[in-house]
Amino acid sequence: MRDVGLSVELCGVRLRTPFVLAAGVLGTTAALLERVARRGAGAVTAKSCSVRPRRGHPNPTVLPWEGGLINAVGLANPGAAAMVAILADTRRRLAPLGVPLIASVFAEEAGGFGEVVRILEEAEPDFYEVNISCPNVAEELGLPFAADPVQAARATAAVRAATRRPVIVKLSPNVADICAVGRAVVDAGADALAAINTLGPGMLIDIRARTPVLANRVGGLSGPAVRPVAVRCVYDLSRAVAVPIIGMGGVTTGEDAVEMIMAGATAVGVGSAFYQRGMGVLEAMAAEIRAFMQEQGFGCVSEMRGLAHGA
Amino acid sequence: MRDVGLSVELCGVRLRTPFVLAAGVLGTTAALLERVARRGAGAVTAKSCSVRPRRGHPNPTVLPWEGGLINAVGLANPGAAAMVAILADTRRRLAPLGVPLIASVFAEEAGGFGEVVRILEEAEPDFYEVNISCPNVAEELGLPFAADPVQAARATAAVRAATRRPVIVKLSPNVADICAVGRAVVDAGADALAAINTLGPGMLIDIRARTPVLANRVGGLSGPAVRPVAVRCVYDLSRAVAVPIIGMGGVTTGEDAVEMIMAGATAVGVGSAFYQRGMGVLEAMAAEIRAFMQEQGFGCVSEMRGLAHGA
Amino acid sequence: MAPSPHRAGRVVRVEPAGHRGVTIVSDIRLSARPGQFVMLWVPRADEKPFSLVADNPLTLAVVPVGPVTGRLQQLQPGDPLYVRGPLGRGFSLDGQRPLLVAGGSGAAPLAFLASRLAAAGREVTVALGARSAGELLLVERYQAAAARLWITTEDGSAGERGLVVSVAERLLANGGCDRVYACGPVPMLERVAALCREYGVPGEASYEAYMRCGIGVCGSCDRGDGLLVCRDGPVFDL
Amino acid sequence: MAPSPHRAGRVVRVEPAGHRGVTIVSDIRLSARPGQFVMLWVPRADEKPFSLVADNPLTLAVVPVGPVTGRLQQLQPGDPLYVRGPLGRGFSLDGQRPLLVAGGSGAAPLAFLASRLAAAGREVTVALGARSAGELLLVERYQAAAARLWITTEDGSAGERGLVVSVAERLLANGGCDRVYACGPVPMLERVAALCREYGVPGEASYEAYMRCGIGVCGSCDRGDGLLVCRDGPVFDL
Ligand SMILES: Cc1cc2nc3c(=O)[nH]c(=O)nc-3n(C[C@H](O)[C@H](O)[C@H](O)COP(=O)(O)OP(=O)(O)OC[C@H]3O[C@@H](n4cnc5c(N)ncnc54)[C@H](O)[C@@H]3O)c2cc1C
Ligand SMILES: Cc1cc2nc3c(=O)[nH]c(=O)nc-3n(C[C@H](O)[C@H](O)[C@H](O)COP(=O)(O)OP(=O)(O)OC[C@H]3O[C@@H](n4cnc5c(N)ncnc54)[C@H](O)[C@@H]3O)c2cc1C
Ligand SMILES: Cc1cc2nc3c(=O)[nH]c(=O)nc-3n(C[C@H](O)[C@H](O)[C@H](O)COP(=O)(O)O)c2cc1C
Ligand SMILES: Cc1cc2nc3c(=O)[nH]c(=O)nc-3n(C[C@H](O)[C@H](O)[C@H](O)COP(=O)(O)O)c2cc1C
Ligand code: FES
Ligand code: FES
Repeated sequence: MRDVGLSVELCGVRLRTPFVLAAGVLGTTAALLERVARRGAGAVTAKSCSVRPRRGHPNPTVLPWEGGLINAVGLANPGAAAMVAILADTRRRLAPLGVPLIASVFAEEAGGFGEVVRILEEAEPDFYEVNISCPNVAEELGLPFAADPVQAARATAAVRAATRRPVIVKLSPNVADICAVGRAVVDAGADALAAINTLGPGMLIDIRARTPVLANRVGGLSGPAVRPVAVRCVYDLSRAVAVPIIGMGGVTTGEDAVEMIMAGATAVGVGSAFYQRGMGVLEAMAAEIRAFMQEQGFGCVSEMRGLAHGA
Repeated sequence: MRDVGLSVELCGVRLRTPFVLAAGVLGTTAALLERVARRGAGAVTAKSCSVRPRRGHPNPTVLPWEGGLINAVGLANPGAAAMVAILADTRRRLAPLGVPLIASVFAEEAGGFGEVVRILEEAEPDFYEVNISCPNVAEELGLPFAADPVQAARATAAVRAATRRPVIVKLSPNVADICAVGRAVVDAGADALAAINTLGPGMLIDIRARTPVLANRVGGLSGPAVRPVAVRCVYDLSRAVAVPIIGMGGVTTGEDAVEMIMAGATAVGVGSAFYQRGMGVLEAMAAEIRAFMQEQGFGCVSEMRGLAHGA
Repeated sequence: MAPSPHRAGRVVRVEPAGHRGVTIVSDIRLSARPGQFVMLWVPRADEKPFSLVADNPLTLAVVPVGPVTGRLQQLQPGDPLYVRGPLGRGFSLDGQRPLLVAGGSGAAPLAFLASRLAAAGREVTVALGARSAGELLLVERYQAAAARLWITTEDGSAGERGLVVSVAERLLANGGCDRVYACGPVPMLERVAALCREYGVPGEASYEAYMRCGIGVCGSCDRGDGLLVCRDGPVFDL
Repeated sequence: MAPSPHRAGRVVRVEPAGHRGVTIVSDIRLSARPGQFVMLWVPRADEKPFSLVADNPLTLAVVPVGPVTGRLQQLQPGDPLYVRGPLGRGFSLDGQRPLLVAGGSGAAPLAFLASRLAAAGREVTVALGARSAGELLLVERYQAAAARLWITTEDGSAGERGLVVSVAERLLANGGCDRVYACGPVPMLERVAALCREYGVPGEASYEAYMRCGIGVCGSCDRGDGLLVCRDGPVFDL
């Protein structure tokens, strides 16, 4: 059998596997980020962080439902200063593994994105991911920046001005035209896109307690239920922009990852699948993707990229 | 045990059960509409129809996936003139059952909605439902009317001017702010809202065939995967507008229906659940809703309406 | 959690079926009842219903009538095949002394039934008809499974000249059959239904209708009485 | 396909547990391993982790330390209860001659383990400690399940004066125990771990950490070494 290679290149940085730990999942500590890196991640993303610490919403904040997860963590994070220490520690742990680190940043107004990046620069992350698409803080902050191309571009430009490192902008599926937002942030300097953040928002009501279950009432959906929407977003974006895309949303198996790649993704984000399949999920997916590539005669991941678009 | 009543009132019309057959599911012939009415529907909706016949998209047009269904039927219908005959036949069959008939209408531009309603008036349906939210004809027609409050209101006004019968407007979840659209169509004369039409759109790619599976490439999602989004839309709309709402999207069990009602729905649409549970689905759901009401001491469906909003 | 609803496989063998049709044997292993069908997907083209001639390995008999069947006609060993199913309600296996009445392309699902019934030790009688010798399908499969095989053609180019229903009537009149299974054009099915009533023998028939979803939601395949051919059928009691 | 992730039930009985705590017996029937926990939801307020004292019917022991535990304290028979679980990895049942070392509110999961092990016919030795008599929990349950029960309090208000770890050390030194199960504050667990190494006896301990999701995704409950208390634990090998 021909040996298959799983490595991919994202903005000139080599990832051992196409799997990227999605922001907000297990990315809270250096030890956890290292553990996920050792278990098969090509890159890991730390929890989104803002200039000041945020407590997030009261519990319940994350719940399983039949389609995956629903969450309204509310961007709990220790603030940028504390995050510098976590990121620096993580970088040290990841260096021997050859796994790059993505710092995810968030701010309450567009200009603030630059401020948090300027603080984090000290930790020298390999990438920044700009989270303009969290649907769980709408009550506090209104519609996410990603709902409006102009706002989205403004946040991107603020980050662009603050760093020379590659900038990934994370988009929301909860818009009528995701390509318009994608084009706007690429024009504003994004080196790559990540799609999608959580869908909805959605709501679960407990009919015996007669009340929404999440303390925040609504939360973003992730996991298998959102996969077809994520695949469509990646497919459409990859025609609309020329930058690489980290495709995510419901990817749970190696074949799901192939679907994302054929839709046009360069790398594949994995979050909720840690719930379904545990810490071994990326290793299992690597085996599945290899089996598929061998069955179909692919030698490397990039041969599959965008195939669903036809010749 | 206290006996529980399942009937509800929608715009002054009594429905024996809160269950409404969703548009586009099994609503193609009078015989099918009668059959669903006999099997427990409170009201039935005929397939969306346009002035001229439409062949719809080539197959595959409807596919099951793990979260429910994905479809891009493309509004196949025999045209308004042929629909008049189907609706009139259906009305005759439904009269002895006491099940009202909803005619669903669709047009390529806002003014056209009035034209199709004027043709259908001859069949005297009990309600009109205005389908401004089909996501499966975007390639042909661009974003649905429901993506824009102004367009949505224009389509509603056209129908309002063409009939004195109650008008339901069906909304799309694929917008950043569904309440803005809801308010606009109520201001334009809608007597009720239906929410939600299919989500997304989404895409399934067959990784061995290396191509999207639906002939239309993308299609709208329905079934269990969309339920939390539908519940959130109904919850938010019921605060934003004063008219009754037919809540739909993923309702599969009697307890799911209760969830919709507690979110604020007056009646509950059921579509994809016919796939999961077959022709007996509404009877099964009626038994489930009754069991819940008895367990919790509810005497009638309206006692549960909106309970999730608190006191 | 596979991205697609279709099972993928490959064509293993293509045999002629009558003058114009083909029997396609694949490497896809299903577990189905005779009378069930699959939706066969031709990527970037269309998806259409086909009865099973065998389930393991999946075998189809295709008569060319248009674009999709025309393309199936051209398949070569090794070509990919995509199917969704098995779908629908199949035949009962209740006939102890079954009579199978197959007209035209209705031969496909009854060939599957014949071999299942024979495997269960039943003595299978088959009346197989077509317009002409060239349109007779799956004759060898019936020969292998049937205890008695009666062939008719309307033009007399093979077997008895006449209609398959006439043979069925004769066999029913002779007695000895306790259940009739039929597949073919609707007028034929109606005549078989009348015979079943006349001779007091229970019958089942497989119907066709225009299908989209194949799973009982789109409403395309109403038989005319509100019954769905894809889900309530394609096999109905006569 | 239930709309909510929580199981709903009602409080059947509330018993005092020590001076300030309560044992809550519900009508919810779970099937769990000792050491597993549930997320208990107080609608419109919060959701927090609690160990099981028994699974069928679900029984919890709660010590008031803040808003949620304070409200649980007030529960009356008939009040509703909402739980998600059982979650996490529980204790093994491998100890043939087990020693259970419970400190403070660590008494809850080990009471469940004690009754499971006793039901399996094992001779259970328990060292149960607290700061004072009023903080001793579930004494009767331990009396019912344990072959030998050693009680310590730091102030000597009940049982022996001293630390539960000292008793554990004595028991290990005497031999006759082939597995240690521990639950209590982290410093206590560290001392028990050291004893296990010293005496060459395998040990398991249940840890606590701040939890949000309870299902291994949010990253709130890193034990400090990248292990998740909610999913890799709460029970870890010592
Ligand atoms: C339950 C069932 C089992 C079938 N089994 C077989 C079989 O074993 N072998 C076989 O050769 N054919 C079978 N058919 C018929 C087969 O589906 C059609 O021949 C095929 O769809 C024609 O497609 P086309 O593109 O070649 O021709 P088209 O030009 O698209 O159509 C030609 C004719 O085929 C029929 N047809 C077309 N589309 C459909 C559709 N979506 N659903 C049903 N009928 C359609 C119509 O009568 C139409 O006039 C079956 C049909 C059904 C409903
Ligand atoms: C696996 C596990 C099992 C537990 N079993 C029991 C039990 O059987 N009985 C019992 O009384 N308590 C148990 N606890 C502790 C219990 O979760 C806390 O007492 C409770 O969350 C306090 O909530 P509060 O609102 O009353 O107080 P708060 O004022 O919110 O907190 C008081 C203290 O409780 C702890 N705590 C608060 N929130 C959490 C949280 N989300 N996760 C973990 N700890 C928290 C912290 O130490 C905090 O300082 C367990 C904790 C864990 C992790
Ligand atoms: C519990 C949880 C917390 C999340 N927190 C963040 C976050 O802080 N920042 C962010 O950009 N995305 C966050 N996300 C979204 C994920 O990164 C990802 O975009 C989404 O979950 C879809 O991928 P999945 O289906 O693989 O989980 C979170 C998702 C979950 C489930
Ligand atoms: C196969 C199919 C066809 C549909 N056709 C229509 C339609 O013609 N008009 C319309 O308003 N909605 C149509 N819908 C949307 C449904 O009416 C409903 O809004 C949606 O499916 C969500 O409900 P469900 O999850 O119960 O199916 C269709 C849905 C399906 C699955
Ligand atoms: S083909 Fe769709 S209902 Fe039968
Ligand atoms: S509580 Fe969320 S990972 Fe453990």
